[in-house]
Amino acid sequence: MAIQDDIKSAIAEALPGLSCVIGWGAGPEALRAAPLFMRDAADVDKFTAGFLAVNNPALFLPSLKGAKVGLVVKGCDARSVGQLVAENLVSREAIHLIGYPCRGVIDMDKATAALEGRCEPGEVKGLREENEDIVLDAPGGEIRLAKKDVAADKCARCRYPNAESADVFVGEKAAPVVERDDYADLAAFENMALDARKAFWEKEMSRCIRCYACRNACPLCVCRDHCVASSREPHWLTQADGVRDKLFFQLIHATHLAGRCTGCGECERACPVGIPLLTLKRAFSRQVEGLFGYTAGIDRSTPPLLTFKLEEPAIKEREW
Amino acid sequence: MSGAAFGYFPGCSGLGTSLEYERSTRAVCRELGLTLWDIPDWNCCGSTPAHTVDPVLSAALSARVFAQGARAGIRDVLTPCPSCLSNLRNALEHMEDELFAARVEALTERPLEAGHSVKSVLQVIVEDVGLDKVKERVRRPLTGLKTVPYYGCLMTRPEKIMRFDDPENPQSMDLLLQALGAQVLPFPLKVDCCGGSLGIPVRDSVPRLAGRILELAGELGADMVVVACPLCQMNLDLRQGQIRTRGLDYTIPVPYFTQLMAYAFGLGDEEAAFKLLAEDVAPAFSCMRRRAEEIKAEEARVAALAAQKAAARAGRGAQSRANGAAGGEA
Amino acid sequence: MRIGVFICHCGSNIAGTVDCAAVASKARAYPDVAYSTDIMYACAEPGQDAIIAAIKEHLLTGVVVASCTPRMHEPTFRKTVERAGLNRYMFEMANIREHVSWIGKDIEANTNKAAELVRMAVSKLRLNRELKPKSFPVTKRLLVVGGGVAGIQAALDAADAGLEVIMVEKQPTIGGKMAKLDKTFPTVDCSSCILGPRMVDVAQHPNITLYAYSEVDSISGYVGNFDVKIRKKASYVDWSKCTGCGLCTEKCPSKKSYDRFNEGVGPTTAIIIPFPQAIPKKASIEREYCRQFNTGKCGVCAKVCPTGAIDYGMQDEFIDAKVGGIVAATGYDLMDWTVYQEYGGGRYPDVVTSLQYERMLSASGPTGGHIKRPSDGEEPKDVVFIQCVGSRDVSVGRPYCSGFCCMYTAKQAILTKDHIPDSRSYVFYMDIRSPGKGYDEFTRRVQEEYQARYIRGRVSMVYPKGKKLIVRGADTLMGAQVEIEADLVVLAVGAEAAEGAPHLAEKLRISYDSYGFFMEGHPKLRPVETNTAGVFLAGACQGLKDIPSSVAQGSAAAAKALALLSRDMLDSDPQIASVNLNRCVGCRKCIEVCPFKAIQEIDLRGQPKAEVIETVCQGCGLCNATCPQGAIQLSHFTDNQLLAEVEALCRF
Amino acid sequence: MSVLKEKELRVIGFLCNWCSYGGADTAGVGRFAQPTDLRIVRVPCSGRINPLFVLKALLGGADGVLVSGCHPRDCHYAEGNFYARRRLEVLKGFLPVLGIDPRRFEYTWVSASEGQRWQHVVTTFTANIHALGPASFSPDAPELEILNAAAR
Repeated sequence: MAIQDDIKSAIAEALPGLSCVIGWGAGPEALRAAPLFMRDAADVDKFTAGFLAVNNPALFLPSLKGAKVGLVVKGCDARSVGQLVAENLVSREAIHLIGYPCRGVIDMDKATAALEGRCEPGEVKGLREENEDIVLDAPGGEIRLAKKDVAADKCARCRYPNAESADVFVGEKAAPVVERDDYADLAAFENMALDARKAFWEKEMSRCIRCYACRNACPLCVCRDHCVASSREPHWLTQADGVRDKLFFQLIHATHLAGRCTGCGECERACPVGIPLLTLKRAFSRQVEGLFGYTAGIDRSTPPLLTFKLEEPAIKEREW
Repeated sequence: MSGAAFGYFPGCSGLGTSLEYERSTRAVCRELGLTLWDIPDWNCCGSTPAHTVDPVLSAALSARVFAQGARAGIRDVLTPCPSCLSNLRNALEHMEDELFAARVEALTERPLEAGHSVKSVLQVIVEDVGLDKVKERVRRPLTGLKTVPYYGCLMTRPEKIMRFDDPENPQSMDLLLQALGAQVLPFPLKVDCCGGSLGIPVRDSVPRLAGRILELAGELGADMVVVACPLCQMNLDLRQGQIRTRGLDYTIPVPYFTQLMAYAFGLGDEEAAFKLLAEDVAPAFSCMRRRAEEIKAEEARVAALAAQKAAARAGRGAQSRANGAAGGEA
Repeated sequence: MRIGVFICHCGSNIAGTVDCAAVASKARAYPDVAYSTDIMYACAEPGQDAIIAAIKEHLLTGVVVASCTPRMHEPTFRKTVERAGLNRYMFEMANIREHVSWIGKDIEANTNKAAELVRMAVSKLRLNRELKPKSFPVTKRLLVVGGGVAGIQAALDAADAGLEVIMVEKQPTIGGKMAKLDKTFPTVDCSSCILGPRMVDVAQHPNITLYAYSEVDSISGYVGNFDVKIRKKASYVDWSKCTGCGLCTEKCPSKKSYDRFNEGVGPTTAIIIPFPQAIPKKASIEREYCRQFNTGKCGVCAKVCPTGAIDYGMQDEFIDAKVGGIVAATGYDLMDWTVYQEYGGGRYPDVVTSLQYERMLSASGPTGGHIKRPSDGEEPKDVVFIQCVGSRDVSVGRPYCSGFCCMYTAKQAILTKDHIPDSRSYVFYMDIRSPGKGYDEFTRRVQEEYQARYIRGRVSMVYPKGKKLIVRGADTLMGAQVEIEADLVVLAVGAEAAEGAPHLAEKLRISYDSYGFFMEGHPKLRPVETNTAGVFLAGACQGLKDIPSSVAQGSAAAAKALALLSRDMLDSDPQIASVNLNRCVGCRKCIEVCPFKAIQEIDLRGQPKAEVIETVCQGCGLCNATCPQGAIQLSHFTDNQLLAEVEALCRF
Repeated sequence: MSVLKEKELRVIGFLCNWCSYGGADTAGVGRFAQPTDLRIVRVPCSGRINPLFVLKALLGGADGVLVSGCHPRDCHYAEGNFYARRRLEVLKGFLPVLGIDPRRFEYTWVSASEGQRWQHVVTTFTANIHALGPASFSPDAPELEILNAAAR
């Protein structure tokens, strides 16, 4: 793949000035890539981009403060970086961004479902991309799948496929999939009656095992070891194994991300029991975009909940 | 708002004492493109005789008017009479109270749906049609006519029922008369009481109260007192003889604003219907014409003077230019 | 923890609709409650003594009093528990009077609600920590905003006591409304004779710095250390050179300016000295009337000024000042009475306001003290006074009584008779409100000695007829309509808070009511204090009042300011934010939102952390609500304390 | 601890100390009768209110939550209510996704002088909550355990 080689050259070129460059390399299975920390030319050889480049490398930034690092980023990854920069959580000068046009990434749940009855995902030996399809090297022969059928949901509403803020951009820019996010998924969810929505969350959250993988995968969860989930001062949550505390943790997470979440979907992807966590975060994002016209990770202004206007044209206060 | 249509409620006086208001209103509305549909089988609005003794009965009478309108597909009602307007409005207002509405509907035996409205002819002409449109229609401007507008007590009050113009110092008729070309004198008693229907039980009240209005109008030098209410008109016009016996020493005609509109629009005598007034308008109109001549003459004089001056300036300019040229040559 | 609970009866104020004994008995079951009782008056001496005794007897470590609002007696009870040896913050109040007994009569519901409020207070108290105040130095300087009689009194009293005072006055002269008055009631002594010397005192006092024709531009800081920015408006006359000779005002060719000081009674020049006794006696140019500014051609004043003081290029100037306390004394203005179309709405020249009439009566006024009709300059014989024009009138949105109009109208009726002995005065009134020393006697004298005809009723209409004004009103005592042919009509126009008062309130961070009057700390017990520490009120800005009351409040405000600023150090409120450095990740969000710049970033072993500047923090808790990991907590209102209150109320 | 059965619903108020708590006091001093449902948590400033307190209350069984602060521009701390306005407005629009009727949460501004307005706000809000009825949001309530068991 020519573009892959171009990215590799860009990494190799930048590497001398950087402590490392984070990208993607081979994972435990052929369908799963893993984050790759590249420090020398041998590491760079292991780099792969493309449909399997799922992980958001921005996740590692806050813990790598102090040394200049390089990141290979998709459009959505770059938004996370942008938001971290806007909040002064990382310094833009300490980051070297290598962008490339992203044409979607895989959703393993969908892939697993697509392979149902044909083979286990772990049995796939290799994958190659052919335009709008992926071709899998499976035990029973090649399996061809349309990318759009197995791509992550977020890719279908991608407004920013290219890392616009990249220091180096490799390849031709991809066209946005949509011009604006209409939050049709939320609207569909809200077709359910209020009581049904409640019941939905009660049922979904009952599966939660409080592993906090959602939190740990979130590039904007910067509290890390100081998360209120495990704090007594303040004591927002008990350790009781009840739906209420589990749901409340998700509300804390979503509230802390209000006006900040870039919708990268890592929380939902990381959830081992498949709770649709991004829905909660997108409900906040819809509010913030509607009220303040703010798109997290794109706008360079102060995040809207950390500032105010004397007159708020979009807020219609209720008359009493 | 041309081409608008209203249900028309003439009120009892429209068929009797204020025929001239009725006729001129219809004519003027037609000229301004307002369609009037008569409310079929209308009845008394419930004013004075009913509302002084039984508010429910009074509202029921009004409610029946709206219900009759509704049957003919009419929701927006227009009436020339401020007293009818007041009572119709009050009925709608009071019927927002469910208990009251139930009592009314027990009498009318039919429920009144929401969404009815009623406005005065004056309000519709000034606010909906607009004075620009009125000005366009003027064929015979009332230049030289000195008028005082008299609104009466009900046209703008109580403020929260009538919701029209300033309650104490209304301007709509002033502006309307100006649009017709008339001169409008500031009239402090424009919303004073004329005696209203009190003239029946307390005979003396009308000559005293109406007299005060006419007296001030005369002192200000008005040719006419222009009115918008049939009862006011009757008190000021029909009873002027009575008032004169108590010291008023002149006569003054009291037309409706619609009559002056009809005249200014160049409509016929039948439609302006000045003949139906008690006090003759002819002297006032001849005053107007004389003054109009004077105004015209004065304007001509001023124009001539201005032209003369301009010519002189031009002459001087030419001369000085000539001088300058001459100097240059020298 | 051993908690004592005291349920106050407040006489029958609480006990009338709350079963206090039942609440006390329920409270015994709450966690950590070691003692619970009901008590007749908790705030009275026996009540406080009983609390102290119980603390000692039952070894209590925390106290809950359920009584009135903490805005009233929290300081009282904090002192009580302190006297018993507890830290003053080991105390909570449950408001079972204003929020329970006074707003409903259902004893069952009230008792249940009171018990729940006590439970909330106990839940919170269990998490209270001992807090100790820090002290900080005080700037011993007072700012007085407004140079009317109340402000003058406050400034002089404070300055006489040795305090430095800065006075800021919006107009080019101090003196306020009182300087416009001819005489004062009920003594009918000359207003400028009693005010004038006090104005001079302000100008000459070594401790007072006067900024006239100036406004407060911004205020930051807090009690003891306010930073004030004063805008000195451009007067286009260099006051350091102006001697107040008045030559410029004589020669100024624009003679059609609105005369602000004289309420528009007669015109004035574009360059003015408001009145002969003005302090400071300096000229200023009203730009909108000045030919130099409007046409670029004139310059007469600059030519004639013997000291070369005129400066057409002058700009607004800003002065920064540090003060420890602030007295607001911004007074009142008359409402816009032209909404009264029935009185002509301003169309009839011979209908004037009471303040315009004062200027006509004044010997130094534009008519030289001769009462003249504005229309034709003739002397009126029949003068009608209409009271409550914009007072006690819901229809124009002014339901309150302006308070002083009855009295000044009586005074004006007396002065009318003095000026024109063959005149007749008529006063239309609603009620005569004259509660004051010698006041009612005064209103009686005007009727009996001066034959003013008092007519109890409202005026429905004023209209011109020939040279006369017809005043038509009701005489409700006679049950008849009256009509009076007047030569002049004087309206006792209702007063409202001075223009711009709400803006100043926002700068001072004090509350104001819907008419712009500033809110006092407590209507009975803290009438000149506000809920913002270090800000005091004097005069009509707090609510309409006459001269003696304004002067009394001026002195009272000065006394309060002196009590505050007599101390070298002030205790800071320890209910402020603090950072748990272990939990802080240095994200700077708290620094971003803090309205007081009270949080700074520090470096802790190479890690950025937040730190609260204790003397600057005001304790709003915005940072606490902003910090995602709860690393910054507002003492006494921590997350855990508020969560405890919420949980006390939750069903699950 | 609970509200009076059949009579009251669980209504929790968060009020800033300087304006709205004072307004509620003013209403009390004026003896303006109000429903008894509301329980008030006093906070220094509406800016102190973390939206999570509101969510905690709603998840904890509150049928309605009312927040009231100083009118915009009148904040005792200059800016707190400006932040509160944004955060609470964002929260209000978030509630429906959880299945919580957004009318169960309101925020408003009442000054210390507005006793009558406070009475109006409390009366209206409480009436609205009674019209909505008890909140059915009760995760971990016994019947839900059954529901969850069924779902499993």
